[in-house]
Amino acid sequence: MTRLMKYFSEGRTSGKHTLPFVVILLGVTILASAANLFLPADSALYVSTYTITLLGKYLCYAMLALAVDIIWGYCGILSLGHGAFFALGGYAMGMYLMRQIGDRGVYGNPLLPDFMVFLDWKELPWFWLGMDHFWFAMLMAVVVPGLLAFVFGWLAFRSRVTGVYLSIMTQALTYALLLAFFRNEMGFGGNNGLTDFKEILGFNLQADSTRVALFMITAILLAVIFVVSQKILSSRLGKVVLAIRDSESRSRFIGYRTDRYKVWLFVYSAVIAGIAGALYVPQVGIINPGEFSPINSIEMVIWVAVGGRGTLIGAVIGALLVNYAKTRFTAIMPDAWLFALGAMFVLVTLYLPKGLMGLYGQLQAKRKTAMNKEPQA
Amino acid sequence: MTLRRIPLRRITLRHCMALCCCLFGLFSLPSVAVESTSLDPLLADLVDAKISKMVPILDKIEKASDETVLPLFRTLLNGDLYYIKSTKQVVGQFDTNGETFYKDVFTGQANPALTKRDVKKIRVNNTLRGYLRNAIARIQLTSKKPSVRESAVRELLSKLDDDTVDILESLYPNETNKKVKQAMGLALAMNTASQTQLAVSNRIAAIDTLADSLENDVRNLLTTLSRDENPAIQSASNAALDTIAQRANRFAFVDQLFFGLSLGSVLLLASIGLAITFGVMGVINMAHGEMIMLGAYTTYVVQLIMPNYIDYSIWVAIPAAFLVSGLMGVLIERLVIRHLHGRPLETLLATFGISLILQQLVRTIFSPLNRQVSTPSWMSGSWEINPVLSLTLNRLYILAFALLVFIALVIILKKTSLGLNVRAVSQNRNMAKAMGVKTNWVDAMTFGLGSGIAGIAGVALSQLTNVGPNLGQAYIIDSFMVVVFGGVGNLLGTLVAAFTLGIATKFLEPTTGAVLAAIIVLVFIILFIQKRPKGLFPQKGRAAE
Amino acid sequence: MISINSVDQLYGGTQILWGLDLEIETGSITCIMGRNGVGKTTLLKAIMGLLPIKSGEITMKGAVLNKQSAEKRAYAGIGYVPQGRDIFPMLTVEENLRIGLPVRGKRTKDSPKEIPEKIFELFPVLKDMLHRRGGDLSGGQQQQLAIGRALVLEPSVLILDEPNEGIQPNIVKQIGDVILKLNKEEGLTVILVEQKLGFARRVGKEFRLMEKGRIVAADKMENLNDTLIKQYLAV
Amino acid sequence: MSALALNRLESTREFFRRDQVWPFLAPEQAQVNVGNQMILYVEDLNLSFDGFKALNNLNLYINDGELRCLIGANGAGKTTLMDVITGKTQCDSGTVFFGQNHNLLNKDEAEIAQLGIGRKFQKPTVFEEQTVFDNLELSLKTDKRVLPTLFSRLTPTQIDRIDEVLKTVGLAKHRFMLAGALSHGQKQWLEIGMLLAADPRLLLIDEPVAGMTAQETERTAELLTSLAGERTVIVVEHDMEFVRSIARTVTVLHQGSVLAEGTMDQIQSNKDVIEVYLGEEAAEEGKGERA
Amino acid sequence: AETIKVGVLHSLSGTMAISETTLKDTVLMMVDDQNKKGGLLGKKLEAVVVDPASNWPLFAEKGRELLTQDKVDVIFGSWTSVSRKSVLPVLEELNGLMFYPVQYEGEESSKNVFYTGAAPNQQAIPAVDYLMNDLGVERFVLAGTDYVYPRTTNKILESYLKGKGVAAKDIMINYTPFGHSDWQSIVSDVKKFGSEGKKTAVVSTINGDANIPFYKELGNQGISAEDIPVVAFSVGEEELSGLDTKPLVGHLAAWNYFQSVDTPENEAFIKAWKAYTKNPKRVTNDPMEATYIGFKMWANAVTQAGTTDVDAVEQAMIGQKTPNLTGGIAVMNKNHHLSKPVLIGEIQDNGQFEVVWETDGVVAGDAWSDFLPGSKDLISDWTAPIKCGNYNTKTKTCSGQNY
Ligand SMILES: Nc1ncnc2c1ncn2[C@@H]1O[C@H](COP(=O)(O)OP(=O)(O)OP(=O)(O)O)[C@@H](O)[C@H]1O
Ligand SMILES: Nc1ncnc2c1ncn2[C@@H]1O[C@H](COP(=O)(O)OP(=O)(O)OP(=O)(O)O)[C@@H](O)[C@H]1O
Ligand SMILES: NC(N)=O
Ligand SMILES: [Mg+2]
Ligand SMILES: [Mg+2]
Repeated sequence: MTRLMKYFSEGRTSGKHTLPFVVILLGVTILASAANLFLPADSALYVSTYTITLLGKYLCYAMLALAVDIIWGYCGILSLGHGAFFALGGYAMGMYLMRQIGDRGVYGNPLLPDFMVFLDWKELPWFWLGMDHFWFAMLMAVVVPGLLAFVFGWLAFRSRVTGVYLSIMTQALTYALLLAFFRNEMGFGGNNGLTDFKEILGFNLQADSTRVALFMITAILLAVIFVVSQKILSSRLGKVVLAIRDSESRSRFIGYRTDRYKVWLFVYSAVIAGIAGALYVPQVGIINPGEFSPINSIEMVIWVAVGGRGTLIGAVIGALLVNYAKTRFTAIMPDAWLFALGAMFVLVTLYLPKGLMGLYGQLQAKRKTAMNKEPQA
Repeated sequence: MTLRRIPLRRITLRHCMALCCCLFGLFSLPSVAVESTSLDPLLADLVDAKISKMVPILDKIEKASDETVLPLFRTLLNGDLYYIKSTKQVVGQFDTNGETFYKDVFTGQANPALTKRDVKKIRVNNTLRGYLRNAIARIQLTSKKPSVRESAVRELLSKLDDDTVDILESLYPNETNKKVKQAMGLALAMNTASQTQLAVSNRIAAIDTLADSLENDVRNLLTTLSRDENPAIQSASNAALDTIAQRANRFAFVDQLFFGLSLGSVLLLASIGLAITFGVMGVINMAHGEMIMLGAYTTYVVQLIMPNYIDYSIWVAIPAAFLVSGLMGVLIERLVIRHLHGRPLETLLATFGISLILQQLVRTIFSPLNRQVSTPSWMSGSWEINPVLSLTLNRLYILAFALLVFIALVIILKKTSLGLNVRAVSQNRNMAKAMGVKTNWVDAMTFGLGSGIAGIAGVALSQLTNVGPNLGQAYIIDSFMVVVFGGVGNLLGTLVAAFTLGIATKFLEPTTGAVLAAIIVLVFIILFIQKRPKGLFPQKGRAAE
Repeated sequence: MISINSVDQLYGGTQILWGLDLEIETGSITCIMGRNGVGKTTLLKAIMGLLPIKSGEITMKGAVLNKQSAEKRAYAGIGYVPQGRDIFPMLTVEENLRIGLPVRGKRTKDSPKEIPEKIFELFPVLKDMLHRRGGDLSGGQQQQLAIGRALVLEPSVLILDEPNEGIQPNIVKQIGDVILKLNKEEGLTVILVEQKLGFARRVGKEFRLMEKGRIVAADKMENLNDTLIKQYLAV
Repeated sequence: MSALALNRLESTREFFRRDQVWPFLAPEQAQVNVGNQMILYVEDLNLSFDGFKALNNLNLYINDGELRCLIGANGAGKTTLMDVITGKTQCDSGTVFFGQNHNLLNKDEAEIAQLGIGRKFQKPTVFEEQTVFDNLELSLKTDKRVLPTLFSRLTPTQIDRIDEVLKTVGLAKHRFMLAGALSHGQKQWLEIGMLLAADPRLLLIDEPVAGMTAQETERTAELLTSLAGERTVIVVEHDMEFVRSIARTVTVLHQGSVLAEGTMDQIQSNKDVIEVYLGEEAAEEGKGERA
Repeated sequence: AETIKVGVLHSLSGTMAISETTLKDTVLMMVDDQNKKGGLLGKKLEAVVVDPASNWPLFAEKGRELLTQDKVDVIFGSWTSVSRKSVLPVLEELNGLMFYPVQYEGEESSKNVFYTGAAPNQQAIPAVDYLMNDLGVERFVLAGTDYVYPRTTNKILESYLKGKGVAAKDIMINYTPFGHSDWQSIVSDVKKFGSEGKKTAVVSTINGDANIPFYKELGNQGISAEDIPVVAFSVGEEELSGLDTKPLVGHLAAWNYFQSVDTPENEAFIKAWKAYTKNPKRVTNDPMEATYIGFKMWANAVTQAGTTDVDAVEQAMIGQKTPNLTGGIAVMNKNHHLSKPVLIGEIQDNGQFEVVWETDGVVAGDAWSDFLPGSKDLISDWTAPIKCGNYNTKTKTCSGQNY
């Protein structure tokens, strides 16, 4: 029985990484923020606003990677369209920020965003109504991706669309949205998207303090989502999800309505992606249809694979690492960074089949066996 | 202004032979000794004239001579007419085997002493080109070749000025060739119909005969006539227009169908290699597009190597592209994919990395700019079935080519042991080994085959679109869509899916526009997959679960 | 024919076979028995070359097989009927059988293009199902297909891992007869893993008992007594 | 976690225990009407695959608490029948009722499983990437809807139950092993264990003793016999010895319909059965042993 | 700092690399050249190149990186409007300075950006004037890629054409997705539209990769320039270098620069470029000239201001004059747009353009179109007393300024 309890306290899906992760994440966040706000710019420890914004962006990507990992790593649903949920969340936030511009737009129109003025639109389309209220917009940032995920998932999982069929359909979904959002008629600013934001909840988006606050909020939400997801996945529901990944039909034969599990997990994941998108937009300052591009969605999957799918921490690490590498590579070797990135993907797949976390696991196992052996010898 | 056809581009099968002979004759066998001296002052004027003042001079030249002036007009039309700076004498510039040299336009006598420095180009613009075409046509009305005469008449339909009509009237009674006579009749009928001073009954009779024609010029004329003061003319014209519209619509449908088939053939070519690497082997091959790209670049390199044999370059490019992409495929398989057996999702990651590397590789080697791939002359132009229906030759060839590749592939997979072995390996690698299947070899060959076919697709695509580092990215999504829509692992499914999507898109486009059509097709696929979760041709049975 | 000398084998970190020795005589029918999970299947896979061994040596007619791939071993004359059938589910029955034809061609030198008729004589149901997908067959039919497929190879050594699983009684009997007949007429060497004593007794000439990855008893089949059975086969 | 938080969690959990908080939302008890002593009605079942009749006007009635053996030649349609009963395969025509009130043909696999019909597959299927323990936990008879599953927690009784099952199937030592690493026979046992943990009303067991040693076969026989009575068991097996040791009524399928039904002795002397299935010898053997 | 840093913000990978890599090289060449002349203010210039990888948000991030990490004094960058829109808030926040060298839809004027490419009135409007006046075109097909630049340009043109008495049914508008590659039906539609009796032309705002298949299809369906001329705003020498232009001879493009223009400045520039790229076949194009002009003006302005301080340079920029490569003098106006000549060229079989028409003098770039209802009353003037990019001449107010 004690062994059993031990198993439950440190079992496979249990959150032994959770506490260190949350501590490190929040610790780094607070330190970086303080360094940015309170240290003089010429101090050696000063963290520039550029870095803060960059970190904030990485954390959004980490959140997005979590979303992808939850359904891919744990439930085996490879979504090649998660960028769509991310972008929809982003658009909701973008619409709110756009409305906040008010009459400070280039045409000085108090009601209409600039792009509508120059397309000669006379009134706000219905789907823009209410987006000037922060909470309503934030609600939309989770409801719209969630609803899309629900409808899509409900259709697809109920019809038992699985495997590559599902993956390619998610890709088709995001691709269709990409084309649609490019159209000026859609009322989302076409290719230029939404940009030139001024303030959020009355705080100047340009101000360092606002940027730091956004960064901290992102970190906190990431921590919360991480912990909640960890809890969900280590509950029995998490086991069912793994069972579905293993053998969906067997799960049905022991009485689980797998389609419902998949739908809800998909919705959950889409909502996380939506939140990530909503946090991303004020920090990078623009949202446009490019975020729907299928390549983006594929990249997300790759972050997760690099970090190690099926572990939440792996997804986060993968997202941070790949994006950091991208930032560095594009600056160090602008002409050749794709070689480096491509090679990194290939090498990780070949030599780290379970991603970086798999490597960590192997090292752990080695250390354990080494430790176990010593006393015997 | 209406649409005229350009003789060179208008290759009806009938005309093709005749034209070739004609051109051959013009450039290499100047059979007529020309009294060019009479033209010399005019030519001197021409050399000095500003572009906007050239038409009257050309007019004089045309009047002052006969068929013998054709080479001059042609050379000018092609922008190859130069004059020697010192003497103001005109010469034609010719390119043979990459070398430029100059010939007397009339005698064809080469003038090896001239270099680029000695000559200056006589400029032409669109107005002038339009004029030249008509002039050439007028001259050709008396050509010995009936086919040349016919196209000359048709060329002139839109420019029926009094002069032309006079010439036609004088030529008409003596014309012996039925087709030419018909064309001339048409022109004269058009003239009759538009002459307001003629008797209404004559005009109506003329209009009635026009109803048989699909020529644009005729329709333009009828449209004008349908606004004629005389109600009888109006209704006759409208009736004629209706008849024409009905026929034209039928052809428009065929046209659209052809567009659909053509788009389908492109999709088929792009996805067929993937149907093997992904569909049969189960490798989520994100580098598939780059295999296509390599094929296209191979075409470019082949043309670079043999710039004087563009017409034959394709025949070298096809096997070369197959080899280049195929070998690259084998290399990738041996170095990477081989280690990922049983981990299909990881192949996505690795091949994505490979695709980035390959893209950057061509960017580094060939620059990020698009490369120019020329179309062989036998592939350019279109096959004009009638004035409203013409099929572009390159698309026609590509359609046939796609089907050929497909059939060849089916035969390879059905008739050799490779097809059976690869399926066995993909279903149970270990057991296949235990049955003596050389799995390593099979893997390499299959991946090589799929990649090689992608390379061949690249050759075809180089004829239609840009050859640049992004070429592959443009097709990868479509390719996956086609394979999945057709049903993974089913070649026939890929074929049907490609053509279905192609035709659907092309029938939607006119009403919805290209963007919405693309969206609608995507949504359709998503919904369709709900109905048939395993594509058009699903793998059925217990084992498929 | 085949000799196995102190073979060790591991799955990840756990060792399954421990210095296992086994000698298979040409023309023998050796029946390997043991409880679930003692490593019988593992042993057979190692012989077939589907699992790498950590140490030790496997030789066939004196030639060392260790480094040879499974397909080479198939060409060398080993036929394998795996536990769980492992037929190719999306191939038709005919295609399942055809897979082995190239090997057969090499081995019999008469390069037959057709599936030998005797397979259908043995398992007539396969003829009826020729164009059905392997995966659609019933369990027993699949098992018959798996045996037939191995026989196409014209092997000199036939490895059978619980070949009667899920097969109807009259065909079980028939399979026994076939094994005996091939052994007698063509000198086929047979390695058989079998749990059902009746069948093992009827067909096997030798027995080997396994426990925890080792051979713990070996003798002629007549000498398989209740003590041994109690000791090594009972739960 | 602090006591407060634990408290919170506890009360949240309490809140979501629908059976108590919202009684009207409590899962509908899968009442099976077993009037007529009959638990499974299979009538006029037809199913063909591309023209091949896998099931042909099949009629089968199973009494509540019965242990029924289903035998028949390879390809007779036994597994297919189970596929139809458990909702895996759609039939062309016919009716299948569980008790008098549950029409199984318009239910999906999960609903059928929740009604209390458990199945063991011919080829053992377990969750390979989960531990033996988790495999069993997942199979427990619990509320299997999404939210209850999310907030459910292993109770000590459930742990004991799993332990018990582990012991019964002899996998106690392998509790934390990944199921994928089990040998074939062990997987068979695990699957039987999963069936036990689910505590179903009707068990459909396809070839349970394939790959088992004689002694294990015996144990399985005992196990199945002990299950019958409270539960209804349908077993498909080709091992005649095993069938003989458990069977009361035996049904023989042939080419998709019932060829014979009766006691083991009747079956063994049935000419048709001998011809298409048993073979002279097996029949003789069996009789001999009995005699 | 001991050097003056010049940031280069052009995509070197992704879909826009095709166009933008050239501009990166142009800037590098100019920097080299300037350094050979001894740099500026006695300091060497140092180029800092980053790759925003055709990813729009990355333009903002990389822009911030250039300004805050690398502390560059000026940025040359962007091609697509969306990338400019993305980096714009960063420029305004950090008071950076950017030169944008590509023709665009207008409707913008930022204190921190100098627009050296053409505004619609420097390209589109003269082009349709030419079509109507010189070629007698009466029907127009406005074909474009489905995004803001074509949409806006077409809106402007539509309103302009209608003002000139062109009936709605004589205007056909068609949009296609980015990278559209199957032009069969559209070209065939154009052909039909063009064969209804009136002289027709296509005004193409088709962008980037889609052009090559478009022109190939035109050639194959036998639409010659005399039948239906196509005048393009996004097709230059660079794009043509990926094409066999023989079937396209006579189609048109409107730009402020063509490589073929015969002036000593241009000859020198081309020579330098070919030498710099070590490729005798490399071509030059309009955005390169725009980069060239921008760079020259910036260098002059820095010299004049004696500092690289953005505010000082910004003011010094206004009124800067630099010879165009095509002759004449480019002037930087108060609205941060240039006055430049407009040229129309016909495609030649050697991949070059032959100028067939040009404006008499230079045309001043208009930040706010006179043909859009929203911007009719707006002007931009960065000199005192207005000092505003969006100044409403009716209400006398200045809106939407972030500096
Ligand atoms: N893929 C694997 N990974 C890890 N361990 C494995 C794997 N396959 C088998 N094992 C372990 O190896 C041991 C031997 O397995 P094997 O399949 O050889 O047994 P067996 O003797 O054939 O049993 P059975 O009679 O049940 O078929 C078992 O204890 C099993 O747990
Ligand atoms: N999806 C399918 N497609 C085609 N044929 C099928 C399919 N499923 C089953 N069959 C056929 O139906 C018949 C009945 O199969 P089933 O598996 O029910 O037999 P079984 O009685 O269980 O035999 P066994 O004792 O060998 O397991 C077999 O001949 C099989 O080939
Ligand atoms: N500004 C442009 N061409 O996008
Ligand atoms: Mg075994
Ligand atoms: Mg069965």
